[in-house]
Amino acid sequence: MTHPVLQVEDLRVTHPGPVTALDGLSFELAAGQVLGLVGESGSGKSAAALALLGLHRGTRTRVEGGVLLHRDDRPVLDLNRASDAELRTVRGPELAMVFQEPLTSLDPYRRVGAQIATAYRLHTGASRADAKRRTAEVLDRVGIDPGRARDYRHQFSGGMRQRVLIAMALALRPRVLVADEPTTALDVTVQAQILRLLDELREETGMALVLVSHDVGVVGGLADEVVVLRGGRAVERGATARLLGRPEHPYTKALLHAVPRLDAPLPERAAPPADDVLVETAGLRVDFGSVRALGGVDLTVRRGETLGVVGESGSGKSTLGRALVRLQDPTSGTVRFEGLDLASWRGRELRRRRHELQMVFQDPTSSLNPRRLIGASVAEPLRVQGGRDEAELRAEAVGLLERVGLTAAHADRYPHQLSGGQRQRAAIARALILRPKLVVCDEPVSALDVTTQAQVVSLLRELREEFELTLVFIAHDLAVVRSVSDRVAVMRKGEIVETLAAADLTRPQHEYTRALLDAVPRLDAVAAR
Amino acid sequence: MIRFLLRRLLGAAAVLLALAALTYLLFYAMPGDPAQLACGKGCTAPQLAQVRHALGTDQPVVRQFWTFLTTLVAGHSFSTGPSTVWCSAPCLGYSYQSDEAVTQMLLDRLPVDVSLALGAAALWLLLGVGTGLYAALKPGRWRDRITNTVILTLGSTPVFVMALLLLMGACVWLQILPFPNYVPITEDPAQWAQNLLLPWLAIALVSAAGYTRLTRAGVLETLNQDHIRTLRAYGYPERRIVLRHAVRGALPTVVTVAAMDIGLVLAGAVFTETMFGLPGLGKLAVESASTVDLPVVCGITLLAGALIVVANTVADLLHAALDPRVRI
Amino acid sequence: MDSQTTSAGTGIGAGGGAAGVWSRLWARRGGRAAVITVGLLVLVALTAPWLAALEGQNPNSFHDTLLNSATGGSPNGAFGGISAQHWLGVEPTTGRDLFARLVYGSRVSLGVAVGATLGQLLLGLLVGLAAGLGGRWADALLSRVTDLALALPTFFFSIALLAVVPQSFPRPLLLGLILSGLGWASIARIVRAETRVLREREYVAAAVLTGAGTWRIARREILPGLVAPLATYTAIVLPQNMVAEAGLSFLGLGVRPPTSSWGQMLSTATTWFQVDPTYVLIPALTLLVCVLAFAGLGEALRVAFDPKAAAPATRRRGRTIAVPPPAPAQPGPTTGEPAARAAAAAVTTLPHEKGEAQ
Amino acid sequence: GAGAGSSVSSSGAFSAANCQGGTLRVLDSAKNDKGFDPAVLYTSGGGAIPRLLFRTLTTRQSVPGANGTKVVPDLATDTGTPSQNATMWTYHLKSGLKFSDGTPITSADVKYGVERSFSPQLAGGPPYLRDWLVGGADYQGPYGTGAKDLASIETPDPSTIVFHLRKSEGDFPYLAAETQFAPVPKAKDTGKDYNADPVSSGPYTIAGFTKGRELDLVRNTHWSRSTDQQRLACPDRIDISLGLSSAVINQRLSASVGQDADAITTDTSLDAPTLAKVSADPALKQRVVTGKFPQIFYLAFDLKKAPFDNQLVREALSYAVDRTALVNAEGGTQLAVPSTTFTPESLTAAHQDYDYFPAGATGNPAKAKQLLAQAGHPNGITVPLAYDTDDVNTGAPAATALQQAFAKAGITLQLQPLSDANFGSTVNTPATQPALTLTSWGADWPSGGPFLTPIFDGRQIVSGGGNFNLAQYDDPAVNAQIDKINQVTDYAVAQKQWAALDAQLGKLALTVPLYEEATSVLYGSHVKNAYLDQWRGWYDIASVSVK
Ligand SMILES: Nc1ncnc2c1ncn2[C@@H]1O[C@H](COP(=O)(O)OP(=O)(O)OP(=O)(O)O)[C@@H](O)[C@H]1O
Ligand SMILES: Nc1ncnc2c1ncn2[C@@H]1O[C@H](COP(=O)(O)OP(=O)(O)OP(=O)(O)O)[C@@H](O)[C@H]1O
Ligand SMILES: [Mg+2]
Ligand SMILES: [Mg+2]
Repeated sequence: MTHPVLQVEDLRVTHPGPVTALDGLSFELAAGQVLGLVGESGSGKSAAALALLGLHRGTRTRVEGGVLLHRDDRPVLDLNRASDAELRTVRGPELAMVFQEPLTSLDPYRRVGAQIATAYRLHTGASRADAKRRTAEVLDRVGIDPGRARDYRHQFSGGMRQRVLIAMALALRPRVLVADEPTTALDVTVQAQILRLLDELREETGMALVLVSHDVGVVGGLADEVVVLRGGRAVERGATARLLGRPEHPYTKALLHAVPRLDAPLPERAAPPADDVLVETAGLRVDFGSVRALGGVDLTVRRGETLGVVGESGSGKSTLGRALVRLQDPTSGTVRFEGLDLASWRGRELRRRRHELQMVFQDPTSSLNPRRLIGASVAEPLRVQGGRDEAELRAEAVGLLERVGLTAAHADRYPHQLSGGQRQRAAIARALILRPKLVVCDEPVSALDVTTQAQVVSLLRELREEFELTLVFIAHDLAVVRSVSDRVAVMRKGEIVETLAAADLTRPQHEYTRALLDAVPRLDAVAAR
Repeated sequence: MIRFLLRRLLGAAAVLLALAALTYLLFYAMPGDPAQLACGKGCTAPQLAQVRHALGTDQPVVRQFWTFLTTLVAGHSFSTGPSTVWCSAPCLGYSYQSDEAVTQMLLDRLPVDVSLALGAAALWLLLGVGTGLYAALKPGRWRDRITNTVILTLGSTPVFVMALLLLMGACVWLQILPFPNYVPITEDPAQWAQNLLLPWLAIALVSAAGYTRLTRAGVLETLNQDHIRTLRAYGYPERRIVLRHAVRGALPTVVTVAAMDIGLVLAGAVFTETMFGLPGLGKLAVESASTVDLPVVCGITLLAGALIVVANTVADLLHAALDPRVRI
Repeated sequence: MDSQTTSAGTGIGAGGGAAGVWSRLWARRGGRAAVITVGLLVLVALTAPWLAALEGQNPNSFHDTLLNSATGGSPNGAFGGISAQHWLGVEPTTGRDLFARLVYGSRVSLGVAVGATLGQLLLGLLVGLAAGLGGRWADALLSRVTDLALALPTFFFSIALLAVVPQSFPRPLLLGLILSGLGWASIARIVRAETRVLREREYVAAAVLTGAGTWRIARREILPGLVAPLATYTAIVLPQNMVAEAGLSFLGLGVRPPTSSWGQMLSTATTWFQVDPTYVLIPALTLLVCVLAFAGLGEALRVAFDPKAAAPATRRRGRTIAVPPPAPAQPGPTTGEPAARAAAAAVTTLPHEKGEAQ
Repeated sequence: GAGAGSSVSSSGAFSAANCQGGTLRVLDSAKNDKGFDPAVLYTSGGGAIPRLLFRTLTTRQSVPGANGTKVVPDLATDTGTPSQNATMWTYHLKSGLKFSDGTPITSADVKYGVERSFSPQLAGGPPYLRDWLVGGADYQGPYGTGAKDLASIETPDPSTIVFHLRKSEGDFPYLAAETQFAPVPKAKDTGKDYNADPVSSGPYTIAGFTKGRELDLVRNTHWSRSTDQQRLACPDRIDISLGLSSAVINQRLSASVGQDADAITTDTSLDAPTLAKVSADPALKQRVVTGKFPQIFYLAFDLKKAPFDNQLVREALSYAVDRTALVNAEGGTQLAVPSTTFTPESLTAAHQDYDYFPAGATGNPAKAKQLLAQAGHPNGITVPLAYDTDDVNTGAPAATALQQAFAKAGITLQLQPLSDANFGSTVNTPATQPALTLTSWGADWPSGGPFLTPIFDGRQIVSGGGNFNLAQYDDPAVNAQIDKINQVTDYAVAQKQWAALDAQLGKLALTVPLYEEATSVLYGSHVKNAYLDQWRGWYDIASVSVK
């Protein structure tokens, strides 16, 4: 083992409240080493990451413990006690950070090249020309055409923005790079590229890497050592292979268990009859101005089945889902529901039958009116139907809330007083209260932690039987889709490239599907490393 | 860009046409009779009829409006008594009160408002953005509160009270400035500035409050954004972050609003003009409204409307120029 | 479960927890001070006759004996004739009691300001909602109408309108109508922009799926989301409307005599500044306190309606929307000078979804 | 006149012989955006600024004190020679008179000047000419094809002009002082545009004029003191700032800093606040002059409308009036003087004191109540009161003062404010005239004739607008009496008879006289020979000096 570059001793972070976000984290990091920090949402990962660069300073958050920067095997600076000026000199050249939000972490008003160049000049005092040269160099290194240095952030895709941020760090050759969920917002294929890039850079420059993620798979692929955080405490820590292969702490075990796997055995389920078609689309096309979101989709959904839809971001999954429930009028083509063209529903008939088609949305925060009590939101569809008094409304709403695993007390809370998983349960309850025939779930679990995700997925499985639902389950996570679906449709650029039985997903016909599969990080492979 | 401008131009033309019609209708409904006013104290009925005919107000309103419009785009000939003169497009007719060509009257007064608007805008931006930044550097502290209160106090003072206080202070008590008397910049730039100083201050002091808020809010909001955290993570000094980067986030709104505000002052700052005796559009507007001087009233409405529309368009263009995310 | 005790829970959810807002408002020192001040002002307006009776005066009686007729009719005695009978002194040239005029004047000033603001809100809300939720054509048409209203030289129009309408028409009502009729456009713009953002929210889509009609969605889903920005905006335009009334009074277009309003008092007082400073200070300070109180209330409301203001904003994945140009706000129609516009525009920069064009 | 004693400026010795030089500044609130067309101007005695540009057949005598009400010759050699019954007036022009462009002034120019005032394009002047001159009622002025000249004005030779009137008018010399009698050279007439740059016959000519903003006058080199006894024309230049706010004018005059030391105003009297300030400052008091323009503020009844058809009701209102409150509302005793007579005291010769319905200083509500009861209104009455909102004098302060006083007598006044633009057209048209109006009447010249005739002559009632006989009072006996006095050409005799007529009409309570206005004006500290004349109650700029 080489000298440590960073030594963290009993780090504690307390937010005003007081909320103890991090309750004693210690580790040492040597050059070229990768430390993985995993844990569920709210476990204190970001609190720790920010503390490593002293970024809590100036806020009302209190940081205790030591973050010691080493040079030549000697601690030279305690970031927690350094002056503002000292802190500024190490931020960038010694310690750099890549944030979770590539969408917003770049300045919208300045050209990306200028942003890299300024950061570089700030610490090196290089000339404009030198800075420009260096900018081109690092952009090229992360795989972005240096000619695009004059573009603004909104002209880049999410993955490219993340690369720009990495390039910015790279320009200064930091000794430690802290990456706080660098791939959460990205597609699997892009995620794989970024992870590969980080690994290459580590090898090239010998920098140490702190990789923060909620996704055990992501961390596992790269880290030498993993720390599992829960409620601000490190519950388990160890070499990656050991920790993933033989977890000791029950929480780590639960966490690993909840991770959906592509090779998990599928539950036995009788396939619904192929001739009982509930919904059928023909040549479904949707254009948004010049953007073609859907380019002629032919799809059938059988009564009682669960159809999974996967694809990368922007492939048209949501648009398809919305068209199926008539939230989106097709530019051309038809959607037939029980043999009837949806477009023919008008006025009164539309209002009357609308509730047979329901949708559960991706973002539980946005799908519940933040200014209305959960109970009222769940009862709202009933209220629209009319004919029930307040007591009946409440009784039905509470009944359904209890069915999805909430309690009557939750009915009297606002959405922000619930956790993400609870909100999603409430949203499911609302979708089901009118006993729909078709429910489209648009990434219902993407925003949730693996453990919560597992709970919600199993809830959906149960409800499907009980309510005799036909489900269209949209997700970008292949493993999740596979675990609930009977059949899976793979989408790309507004078209369905193939539809196969869930069991056959691991044996795809189409190369795109194969590429998708390859990009998914595998826990088993890591554990075997 | 070109398409945007073209569309804007078309829209503006429609808006102005509607505006003119509205003004015409409004003043047609007004009980005052321009002929009676022109005719004077001892005017008899037959005389009144003659004056009405001479002014053209004996025609039905639609006809009058049509004449107004055709005159505007094609010009018109007017009788002065012994002879007739040709008023070429864009002709807004002749004032009932002063018999001057309205176009000329407006052109005479516009420089006053242009002077007023530009100087005042420079001052209020300086003051507003300055105090906004000052407050944003240490939000929630006493200096933030005090700045806020002072600026709000100034901002809630009616302009005419502010003007009076400035006049009393500078010209009566301290006697450091003579009473303002508008001098065109073409005659004497120094005098021009000296005489406009108080009016500028009056508008600027009252208007700065909005910009203080806007700047402060914009800067604070930007400071909460992720990209600022990136700057911190790269060791940018805090001052530099606020003064160079966070300001950038407040800038588009500030500039946009300023452009529209300038349009408003250009269209006539009634109180400032009245209090300081500045011969601008606002004063003319009030006076012509009280004497039912229809051609002048319509002329000013159109000009003011046009100025506001132009200002709004400029504001949009500026916003697009300052925020790379907006495309037009 | 006892449905009696709990039915309130599932009750009308659209209101958005007035109690919560109230407690958050009350919790902050600034908010409490603003609420108390505004409350007092309203109380004064409501109890004006009793307050005047308490002093023993009425707002319209002349008191010639308190004036010095040889010196322009200025009040006898120091500080504008302040005495045990006349708590704030008397008006020069008439001897009318200033305290009585001030408290009676609050009815007009607050009444006009509140009425005008409500009118503006109502009109702006209707037009903005219709444009924001309506189809392409409705939106285009209403947006053009809004543009027209924005291009009106409003001040000028209010002068003209005040001259057109017969004098028998109640003046405060007319002032309120005119101010609201000319000031709704910026609200409409804000509402439209905000509505466009809100209608993309998934809970609106969920409401559509229940079969709810447009009107119901506007009322139950969109409107609660508009409350916060509108409350803030209200706190800004309300004082502006008050100052506007003062401005119109300054030009002799305000309330009719013998009615008093703060604007009327201020405008007649300005010329007396050197001789009788108390006469000017009384309405000026009252107006100031009022404006500051409403501004404070606005700020407090903004925080109160946004319980998560301090917490980090929730992130959203995926498609984003184009940044709309900021809705231009307008000053109270009668300020003539910009003042309010910038302040109002601040509202439009309230935190809400700021995405960007891809 | 109360102000006569202090009506002369006291700032140092003044000598008419060497008062020439310097620049006089004038600060006016008027905008003069109608410019200076002698046909359109409606001035009393030639006005302030117009008198510097236009000479007329006669003019007012420029002296302080009561003699200021005298009419004297200007262009003419005398004030006019009447025919036996004053229906024909003959004038002879002085010799050596020239326009500012050097051309001689002839009687044809005077005739043309009068004629063009008949043209509808140049409406706005006083109505007397149209009424008095033979054929005036139908004459349309000299413009347009087929226009004729007015036959009732004869110019037998270039220096003689004869006016033929359709009835006796002993006051004709006073009318001849109006700007309509200023000469206009036909060749230079530009009709409506003439107002911006008229050809001067007076001591100054326009050097620069921006309507609404400023007017600069310089000497007219073709004018000479030798033909003009009434104008001293001391300053070399006169710079007039227009359209200033009256508060600012008073501030500047009282500060008198820099160029403002050479400043006067021709239209802004002290307001109450400034007066209060002046009272406390002896140095300022030195620079105040006072005077009066004969003008009466009064309540006008429409006798055709109930309840004012009943004299008892009119008397009740006369008793209920609180003149002290009114005077205070106008700014105190220095700015207003109570009056119980229609012809005010300042109209000295035509004034006769009377007080038929003594209200005392603050009104007699008991008596008023009693009269109302007698008239069948034991519970009081409710009547509307129209007033002009834009008129600082007859505006809201006076109306509210009346409202308060009348309330004590059980008379409820419903205030009916009218903007300036509407006031004239509403009140002076019988069809729209309110039953009760707060208004004023000022003399076009200092004589009982123009004071009483338009108000009480039954033949002056016009139905289509421009009616000033608001009472709509038409008594043939009174009409005959008016005709008789008009034939008298001896000023003193005529005035006595007018005064008697006023006293006789006063008994009928056709109006409630309220107060007359006093003028107090400030002038800059360098200004000399500033006095207010008795004709108009204002400075004569032509005699002011800054040297
Ligand atoms: N500004 C703050 N004020 C109060 N509490 C906070 C604040 N920021 C975070 N917290 C709380 O601190 C705890 C740790 O938060 P942190 O952001 O570090 O979690 P995380 O592990 O990064 O979660 P995620 O995966 O959602 O990003 C959480 O309970 C969170 O609610
Ligand atoms: N309202 C809209 N206006 C314009 N373009 C749109 C709109 N909605 C979707 N698009 C575009 O249509 C395409 C498909 O979008 P859609 O939301 O259906 O993708 P998705 O597969 O659901 O992606 P994600 O995984 O990011 O949710 C994208 O390019 C998107 O930018
Ligand atoms: Mg985090
Ligand atoms: Mg989607």
